[in-house]
Amino acid sequence: METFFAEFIRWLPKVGLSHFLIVSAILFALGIYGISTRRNAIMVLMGVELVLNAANINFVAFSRYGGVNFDGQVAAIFVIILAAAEAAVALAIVLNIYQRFQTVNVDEISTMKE
Amino acid sequence: MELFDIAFFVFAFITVVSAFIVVFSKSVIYSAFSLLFTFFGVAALYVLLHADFIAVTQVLIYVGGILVLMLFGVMLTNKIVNVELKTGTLHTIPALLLVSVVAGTLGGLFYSTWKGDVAPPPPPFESTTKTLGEMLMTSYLLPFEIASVLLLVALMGAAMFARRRTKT
Amino acid sequence: MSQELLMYLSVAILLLPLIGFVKVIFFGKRLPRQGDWLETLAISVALLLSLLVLYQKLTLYHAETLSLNFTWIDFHDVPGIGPLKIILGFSIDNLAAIMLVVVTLISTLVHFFSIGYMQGDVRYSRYFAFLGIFSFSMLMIVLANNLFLLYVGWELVGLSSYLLIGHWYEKKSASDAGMKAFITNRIGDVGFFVGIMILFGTFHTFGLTEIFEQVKAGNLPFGSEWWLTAAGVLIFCGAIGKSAQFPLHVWLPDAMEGPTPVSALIHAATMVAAGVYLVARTFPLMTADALMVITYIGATTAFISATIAVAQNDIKKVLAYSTISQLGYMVMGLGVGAYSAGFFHLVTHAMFKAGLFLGSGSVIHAMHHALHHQHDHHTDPQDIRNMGGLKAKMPVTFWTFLIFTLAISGVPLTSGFLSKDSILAGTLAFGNLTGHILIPIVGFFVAGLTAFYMFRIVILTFLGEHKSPERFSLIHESPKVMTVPLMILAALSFFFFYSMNPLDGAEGWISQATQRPETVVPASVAAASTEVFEEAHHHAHYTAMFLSLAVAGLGILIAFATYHWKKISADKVAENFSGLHKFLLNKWYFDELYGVIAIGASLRLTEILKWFDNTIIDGIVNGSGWITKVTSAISGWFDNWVIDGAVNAVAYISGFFGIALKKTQTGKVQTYVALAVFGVMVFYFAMRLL
Amino acid sequence: MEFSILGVGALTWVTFLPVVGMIIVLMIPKEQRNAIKWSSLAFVGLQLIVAFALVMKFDKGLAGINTQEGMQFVEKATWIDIKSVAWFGRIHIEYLLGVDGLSITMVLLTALISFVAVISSWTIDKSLKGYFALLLLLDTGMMGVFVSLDFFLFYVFWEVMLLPMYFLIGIWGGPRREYAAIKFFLYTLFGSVLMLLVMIALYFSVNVYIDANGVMYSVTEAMQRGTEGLEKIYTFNMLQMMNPGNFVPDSLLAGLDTSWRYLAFVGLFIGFAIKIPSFPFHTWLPDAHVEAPTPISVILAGVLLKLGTYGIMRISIPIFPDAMIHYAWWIALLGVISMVYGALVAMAQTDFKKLIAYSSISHMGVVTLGMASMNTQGMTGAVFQMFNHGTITAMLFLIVGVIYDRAHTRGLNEFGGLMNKMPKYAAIMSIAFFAALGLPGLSGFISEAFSLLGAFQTFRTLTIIGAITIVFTAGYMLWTLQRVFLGTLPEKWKDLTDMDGREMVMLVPLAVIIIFLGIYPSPVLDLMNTSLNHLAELLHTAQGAVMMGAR
Repeated sequence: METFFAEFIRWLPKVGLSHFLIVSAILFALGIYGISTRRNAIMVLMGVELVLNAANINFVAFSRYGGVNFDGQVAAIFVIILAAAEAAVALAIVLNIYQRFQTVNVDEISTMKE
Repeated sequence: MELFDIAFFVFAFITVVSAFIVVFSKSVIYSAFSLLFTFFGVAALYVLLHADFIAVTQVLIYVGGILVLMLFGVMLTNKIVNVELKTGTLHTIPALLLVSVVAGTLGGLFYSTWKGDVAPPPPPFESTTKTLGEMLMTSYLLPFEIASVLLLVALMGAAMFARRRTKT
Repeated sequence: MSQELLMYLSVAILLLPLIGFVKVIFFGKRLPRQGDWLETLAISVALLLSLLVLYQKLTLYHAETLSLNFTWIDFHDVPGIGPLKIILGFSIDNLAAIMLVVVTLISTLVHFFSIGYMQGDVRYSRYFAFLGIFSFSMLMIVLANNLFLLYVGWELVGLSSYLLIGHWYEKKSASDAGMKAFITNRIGDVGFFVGIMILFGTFHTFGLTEIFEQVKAGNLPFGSEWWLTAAGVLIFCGAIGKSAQFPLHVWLPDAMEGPTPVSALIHAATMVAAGVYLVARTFPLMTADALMVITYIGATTAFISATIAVAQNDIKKVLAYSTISQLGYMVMGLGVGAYSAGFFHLVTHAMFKAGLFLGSGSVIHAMHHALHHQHDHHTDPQDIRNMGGLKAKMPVTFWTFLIFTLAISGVPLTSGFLSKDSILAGTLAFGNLTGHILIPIVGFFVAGLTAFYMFRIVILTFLGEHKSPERFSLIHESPKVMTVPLMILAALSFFFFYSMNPLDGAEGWISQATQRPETVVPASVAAASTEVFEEAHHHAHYTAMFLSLAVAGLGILIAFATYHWKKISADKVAENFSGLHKFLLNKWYFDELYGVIAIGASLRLTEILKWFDNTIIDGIVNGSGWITKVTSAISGWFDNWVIDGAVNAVAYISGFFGIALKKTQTGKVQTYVALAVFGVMVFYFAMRLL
Repeated sequence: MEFSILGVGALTWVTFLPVVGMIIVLMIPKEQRNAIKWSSLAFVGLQLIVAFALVMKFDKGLAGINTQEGMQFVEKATWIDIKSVAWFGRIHIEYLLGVDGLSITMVLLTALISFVAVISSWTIDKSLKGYFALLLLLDTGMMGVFVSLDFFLFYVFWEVMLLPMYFLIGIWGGPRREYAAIKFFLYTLFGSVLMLLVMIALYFSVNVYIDANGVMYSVTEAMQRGTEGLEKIYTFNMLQMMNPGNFVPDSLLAGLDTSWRYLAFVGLFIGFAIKIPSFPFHTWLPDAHVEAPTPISVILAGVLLKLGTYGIMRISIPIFPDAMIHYAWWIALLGVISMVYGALVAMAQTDFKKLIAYSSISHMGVVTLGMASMNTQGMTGAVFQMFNHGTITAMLFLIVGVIYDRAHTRGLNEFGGLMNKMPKYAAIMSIAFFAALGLPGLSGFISEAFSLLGAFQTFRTLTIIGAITIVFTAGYMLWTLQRVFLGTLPEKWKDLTDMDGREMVMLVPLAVIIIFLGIYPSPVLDLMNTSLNHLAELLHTAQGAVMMGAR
């Protein structure tokens, strides 16, 4: 335990790949929590964006530290593109749902069950 | 502690804190605006990773596009007059449990695989835009084209969905 | 007159009746008098042209053969053969020229006779049309210079014969007789056709002249003399059918179901003689063996039919058998080598036999009218036992009939004497040369029988008392249109039309014009050469003459003794030899025999084959279908219970789990997300542990 | 020789005009019965006119059979071209049409019989539209088989024909129609399967070269020209299959007189023999005929049966001349058995249609025998017999149809004495019957005579046995005539009427053709002569090659 903390203190200020990954992990976990707990569909979407951003950070970070290629960055671009498309369609769906059910609370919209 | 490290911690802090606010705020509007900060923070992290093009794209698309879209969504789905922008949360306990499992797993993963940080390669002091552009036009041409078609489809699909139905 | 013109004239002769036929069959009903005059006119013109052609031919081109050929089908360059053309054509030699006149003459007379005889018939116009098609096809046989056209004409006369025999087709017996005639002829025709196939297969031509040349050059069919003999015999098969030779003679008596003028034309004078004509045409091809077959067939026919004729009571049946017998004579004559004698007999026989039939037609016509008047539909107008004493009522018919009878019996001064005597001399010569003495014996015996049965009908029909006075009073002589042809034919039955010497026909112009052609077959298989035969023939002439006079006289004497003077009781003789009498009365049981072996057997065979087809072959087909069905049923059961069972079990199990897992489907997004994440975790740990 | 109308080749016109007609018929509302009938008639009429034009323009001097230069009105286009499919290689299938002396007569016959069949379909009542559509489709299938020179195309048309026939019998037929239709279908399908197998075996045995423009070169041609720029492919082209030089060495069907070639020949022969139909494969025919409606019987007997013998002469003989020589005697034997057997079984029938069906078997036996003779006269007889049998039997079935329409029975023993009641009918029927029994002066005689004359040069004994058939044929034909026309009229047929105008229109032209060709057959014989000489030559050469091989 002692060595762990000592190492941790030594490691912390030297920013490297792990730091980015940890930020990404935190964002991911928060995103998951947001998706799971929010009633409002738009808030759920925000959670999704967080998760996507977490993934993107990973891509870019690995691209920087993993080797000298840009494949990770390209993947990140595609993720962004996907996110944009997803946001557009998802919001359209939300609007549609709102028109039909007069609510955007996901727990009230469970017609998919059976 | 160099400037790079300080910058990282600052932006990492901004990102994580605003993300917390996004998730835990009761108000949709608050959440949305915190998300703005998260996005900016992530963009700054990209800059630190020498991914200038991605960073700009992040700002343009997430902040300029997606977030605005979400705000529109918020406004369209809530009666502005009778502003009640608070949203409830659901079964927080199982969610917390789940998230802690996820977090624990990731942490465990770090711990078990960590062998000390490798030194970053010397940063290339040129814009990545040109390289990315070339890659998109050569080896990633097919996914690029598919992505463009996808965007088109999404555009039309979204327009189609969002259209207010005349009486059905 | 040039050769070409003569040929064109002959073709015109050929086509005239055909044109008549076409006109009458299509427009006959609308023409005045139903078009009988049109057809009669056509054939009369043909007769005049024929006489002209004959005269020109004999005077200008006595020894030549005129021909007119045309390419009918061109096969171009045939592999293995070279250029091949099917050339058909007509030609006129003395034989054909004489035959032309005979056919057109008899045909014309029969046309005139028919105008009277067929008066008021329901199918009057059709009748004349068919006479036209018959004349056309008969003339085609006469004119053809190749086997193909011969065969065509051959079948077409068969067709017209069929149509005319079945003229009164409402009667079952008539239509049966037509069919019998056609089919029996066809049997002979198969042989004829196979003969043609043999010759064509080797020489690739139908032309008779070309075939003769090839054979003469030493090319034999399939390189063997055996095939040459076979070809000859097979071609003769055609003659067997058409000329009603044994064993295919059975159709001719039945053919008497047709109208009597038709019997006179087709079944006495012309068509049936076509077989003889065919043998004469192909004579050079015949080997000694083939001629031997021909001789024996002819002799057998002559003998069998003469014996049958003795016992018959129907006037036309007697004449029919007499025809067969005389045809056997001609065939026998040709077979023994007395070529011109055989053909000469054909001509003279055509005249007097046509006369006999027309005479009998006249009698039947009268009888029929009398019976009709009496409303008697049971008495047979053709049965000689119902007649008698008609001489008084029908003098013209009687006298002409008597002349014809004398001619057929071979009494001097008649044409029949000349020709018959010549044939008999031939048989004697043949017997001397080859040692087959049965042939002349049969010849003379039949001559005697002929005289006997012919006088039997003359006596029973015209002499004595009529059986029913009432009917007798109703009988009248036939009209002029019927008696004039009889008189013409009677005149033609005297010797002076044929030969200036009443005792020797060989000096007559017909015999001189139709000299026996030289054989073309190799010497090793040829019959006695012409010189040798003529020598023997000449030698036998006087013997034959006296012998034939003796047997004819004997025959006539017995006939008078039996039927006129009643010295011998016919009934008693019949009783004493009742077995033989029955045998002859039933025509040697040929019909019954054929009924059993040919018709019965083939009908039985067809039934068996039908059963075979429906049961065995179809059974195999249906059986394999059934097996397939059973197999499919089994595999269907397997499918339902085993394979489907397995599938259903899978489905059931999935369903079970599905129901169990359904609970997790809350319809809430969060649950799904949580599960997804949870799943990722599970995967991760699974990967770690493995 | 080129012959195109409005830029489209005449053979394509003659083949696909009925399909155009079918589409138009399908667009007409089904209440407009007359419009359907008349437009069908118009299209088969046009087809007949085109067929006549083809015959007029036909060059009698060209042989065809196994050379594309000898084929006339050739139309060629790439139909299917799939580049390199794994081990299968490049698949290149051509739309290759062309006629020679062998097929031109059949093209004319098909057009003629289809025309007559449409006229005789006037009395069809039940779902008219579907009927005519199927009839026209059938027409295209038949025509396509006669004009295609690519085995694959041939096979496609062969199968296209099968389906409409099945429905035409199965829907518009008599009481046992389902049984008859399924029997027909299974029989022919069985044959098709064998054909398909042989076709595939041939495909993988024959190589040709092809350049970038799709021009095909045989192996020899390619060797002379040099193979640069050429691709070696397998082919379905029949004409290339007939060139022994194109066979891949050591492939299944290469060589001469090998047992695989014999086997392939037998397979093809059975496939075609079912269509003829030859003796042991014939039992579908009587059932199909009895149940089929009159026009379908007419097409079945008039055209479909010819496909079998045509296939043998078009495909089997030129591709496998050695096997043909080897099996000629057996084929002739089957022909003779069919002749005798068909005639004898026909004699035992009491059903009018069944009788004629069996007579068809007998007459097609003549074709088989003539074909097996392997010489010009015999094969000329055979092809001419195909044409004549088409016209004569079509007439016979129409005749049965005429009486059936009036009396609603086909029992021969129920009639009698109709001659007086129906004179026109009697005249026409007599012509048809006498033509069928081979009376000289009518076309059937000439073809039968030449078939037998030719066959006799090759098989003496068999031909003599076969010749006996003409007696049996005369027997049952005359017996039938007697049972229908002669004798006295039964009471129940007192009010039968004679033929009407429509019936005369369909029967009289056929009768005229029969009489004309009976007297002067050259117009038709000349069409086929050069081709058949060439085919005989081919067999002749093959015989030489076989004998050389044996030595």
